[in-house]
Amino acid sequence: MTAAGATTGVGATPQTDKLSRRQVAWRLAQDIAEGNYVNLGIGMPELVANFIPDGREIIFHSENGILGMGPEPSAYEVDYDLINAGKKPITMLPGGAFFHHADSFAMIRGGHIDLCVLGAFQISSKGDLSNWSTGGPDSVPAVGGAMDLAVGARKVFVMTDHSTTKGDAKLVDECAFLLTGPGVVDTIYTDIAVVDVTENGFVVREKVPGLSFGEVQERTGAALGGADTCGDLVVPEVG
Amino acid sequence: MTAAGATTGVGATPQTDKLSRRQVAWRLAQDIAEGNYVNLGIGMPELVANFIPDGREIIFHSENGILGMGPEPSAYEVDYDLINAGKKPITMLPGGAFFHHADSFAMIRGGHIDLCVLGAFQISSKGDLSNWSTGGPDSVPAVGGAMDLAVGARKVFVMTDHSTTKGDAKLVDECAFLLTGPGVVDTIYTDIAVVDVTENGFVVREKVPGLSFGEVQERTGAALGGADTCGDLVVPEVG
Amino acid sequence: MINKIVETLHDAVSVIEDGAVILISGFGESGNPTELAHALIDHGARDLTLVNNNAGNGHVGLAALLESGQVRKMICSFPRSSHSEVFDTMYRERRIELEVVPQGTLAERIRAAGAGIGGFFTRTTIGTPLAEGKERREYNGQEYVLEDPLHADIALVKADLADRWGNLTFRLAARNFGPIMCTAAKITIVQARSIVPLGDIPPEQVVTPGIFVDRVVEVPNPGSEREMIERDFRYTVGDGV
Amino acid sequence: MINKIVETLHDAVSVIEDGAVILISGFGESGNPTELAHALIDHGARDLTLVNNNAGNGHVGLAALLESGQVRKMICSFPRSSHSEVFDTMYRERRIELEVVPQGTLAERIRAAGAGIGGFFTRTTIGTPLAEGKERREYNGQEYVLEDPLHADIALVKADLADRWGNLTFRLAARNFGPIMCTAAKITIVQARSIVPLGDIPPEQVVTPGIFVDRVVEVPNPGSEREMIERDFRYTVGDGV
Repeated sequence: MTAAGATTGVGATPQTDKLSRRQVAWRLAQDIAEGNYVNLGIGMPELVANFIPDGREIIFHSENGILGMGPEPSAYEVDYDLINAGKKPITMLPGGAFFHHADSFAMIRGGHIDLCVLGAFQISSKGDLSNWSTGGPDSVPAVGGAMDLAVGARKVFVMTDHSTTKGDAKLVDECAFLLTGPGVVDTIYTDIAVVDVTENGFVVREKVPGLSFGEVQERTGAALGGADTCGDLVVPEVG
Repeated sequence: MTAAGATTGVGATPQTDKLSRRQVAWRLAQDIAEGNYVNLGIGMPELVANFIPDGREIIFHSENGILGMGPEPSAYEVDYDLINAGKKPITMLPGGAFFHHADSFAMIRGGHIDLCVLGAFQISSKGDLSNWSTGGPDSVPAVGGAMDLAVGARKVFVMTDHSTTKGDAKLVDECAFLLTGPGVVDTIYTDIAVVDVTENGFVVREKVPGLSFGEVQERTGAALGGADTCGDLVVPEVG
Repeated sequence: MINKIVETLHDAVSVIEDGAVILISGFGESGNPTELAHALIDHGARDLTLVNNNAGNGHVGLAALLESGQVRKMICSFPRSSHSEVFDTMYRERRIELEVVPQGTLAERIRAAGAGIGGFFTRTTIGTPLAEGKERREYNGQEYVLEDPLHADIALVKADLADRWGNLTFRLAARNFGPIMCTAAKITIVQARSIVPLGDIPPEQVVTPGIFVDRVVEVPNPGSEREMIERDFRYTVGDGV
Repeated sequence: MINKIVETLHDAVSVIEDGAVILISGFGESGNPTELAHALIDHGARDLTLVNNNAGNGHVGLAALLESGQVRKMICSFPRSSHSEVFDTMYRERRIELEVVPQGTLAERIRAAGAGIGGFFTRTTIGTPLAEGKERREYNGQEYVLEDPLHADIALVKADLADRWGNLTFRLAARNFGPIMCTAAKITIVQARSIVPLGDIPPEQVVTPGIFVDRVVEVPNPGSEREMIERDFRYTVGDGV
């Protein structure tokens, strides 16, 4: 809960007490099942697509009417009629499809998307998600598809730093910011832990070996379960 | 209102006191404007497609997901994946399109169909339409798309014999049968008259010259306006 | 590797349980998954509720399924037709329940189920006996009734082309209820005329994206319902496998 | 002969009146009817309400229209972007109203308007400030809010191919809001990259049937919004005609 943890946590064994964003993406990617239809939120979640294990076939959905997104295009292939929800150029895999926005959100709202991965400002121990507005007086409110995804996707993974750049906890008892959806988050993948949202609140499934359970708890704004059962969050170096 | 009129009306000048069904279809077709999107109900209304004036381009819609129906196919062209709402084989004009049932009824319900032509058991002077069920104890209720068309199409024309085969009036003060839609009918094309449904009830626009206004009134179950203004319903011989 | 293709009609329908609500594509004689319906007779699941625009023709497909005694209830818009003798007889003998839904409301209820809509207001049926007991609301001076989504356990759908991801195209007007039914069932089972390699269907021409499809079985020469009726086809258990 | 083709952008937008609610297709930089938006600047209709997923990029198209002062209100899901400086500034200076609608609800409200639906229930926004004041209802233990259709006077849409009946196709992901917006406006105005003879678009590949389209103008080489932003494009009145 103090700023110290997040800003001084890079010690002698940097790979084991704090993951890079790409490593968080790698870890999350391991938990996506073969054949899943997956929507990756804008920003950090987009990294996940790079780390799907070889031979595992996943179909990526984008709100703007795309199924079957492939890897980033070469400079030569870039076509601005073919962009993802983050407005970045993409490519299509064989088997992809285009459709209009109402059909795209029918997929989301109708429970056809197996998983979405979202960023977060805060997540509460009840699974409440805040990721669209800090509610500040000067902020332009912008919600996009996050509220639809939060309630519509069968599973919601959150990918986030465990603390803000100021060192404030992002996993909390009650979200201080405006909600995106109540009770929607299933699992949170942070730079120091994998945390499941359960009926009994947050339960740490894995933590980085470089931090004690107490140190993870210290950086968290709500009680954490799993002290006796949690495993090591070990991720290879990823380029 | 008596049986006599309908059954004995075929006299010395058959072309002027009672139209054939094809003649009614011809008359109705004259009132369809260039560029209209038109849905023709099953049965008698289907005849209308044969009598669109030369050079007038009309686009025919079918509930089962078709715009741009063309003439009947030759025996050689028949394909049972290409049928209309009446389950009859059709052809497509250049410019036609296929779409699914929800989109097809979005066209109907959303007010995009300019005109539909329906058959009727009864029509009331308020424009109520009964055309789906006599409510008899042994009848299998079957509504199809008639209720959607009745409320959704911008204009509803009814094409019907003026009286039943038993000689009962079909234009009445109140429908005795179950309603398809209340206050939906704009104009009725029968074998003896063209009758508009107005705020003041039925107004005869045209009647066959072989019958007096009184004779038309006699065969009608509600008061008719237009005695002083109605024109002659004259239709050429149509093959 | 994602592979939604199953080898036999028998495998395709093997997941159907007693009591299932089953959407069956087709309108009149076009787009009916006749071979899947026959396989379901062999499969034997009972106490079914079927949803189709009509109520079967001749003794083929849906009509054969009705005749087999496996169906408790029919939800449709137009059960009457020149070849609906099986349903007509069962209905008059009170051996089957019937829910009549206007065609557009039927389509929209199916679409709403697939799209995660809780309910919707429509003007259709206002002023008619089919609006009785339904909640009403006025919009811009016109009355609307509230209709519920129509969710299903199973959809049986006939398509033209399919690939191993379950992407589909439909032939001509055989499209009709297929695309929306694919969206509204827990398990969507498709018979396709031809299974093509992934990528053969251009992404702009996919009509039903594979996300709405669970199982695909190839039926290269589906029977013509019209011809089967003309030769007074009768289904014999076991023929479909 | 039905002919929805108009010769100039100026003719295409000539029917737009002051106070109009205007749907504008596009998502990010794809599918934006940039040339129609510029023609609307020349046309000069004022007090407009615009509906788009975003709120314009750079000083191009929709953003140029905002900058012209013709727009009273913006309805969108995501007004913030790396190039949304025009909207950002106007919003902070309270020179424009904003209604934020979740993207899926925006799409469904547009679709509902086009399909004649009076209102629909969705789970989206439950538990959030955007659900405040909205009617709620429980289905299967989950809360839903009632949303209204979003009707418009005008839709400005960018398509790929079009014919004289107004049938349309869309290129790649530039489809996005185009097809539903075509259905929801009293008058739908389309700029197409290419106008083709009737029948060139196979009936199974038509994405938007012409029934939803009123006017089509050919714009063979529409500007790339990305490139226009990179060269700091500014619209000068009269350039669009």
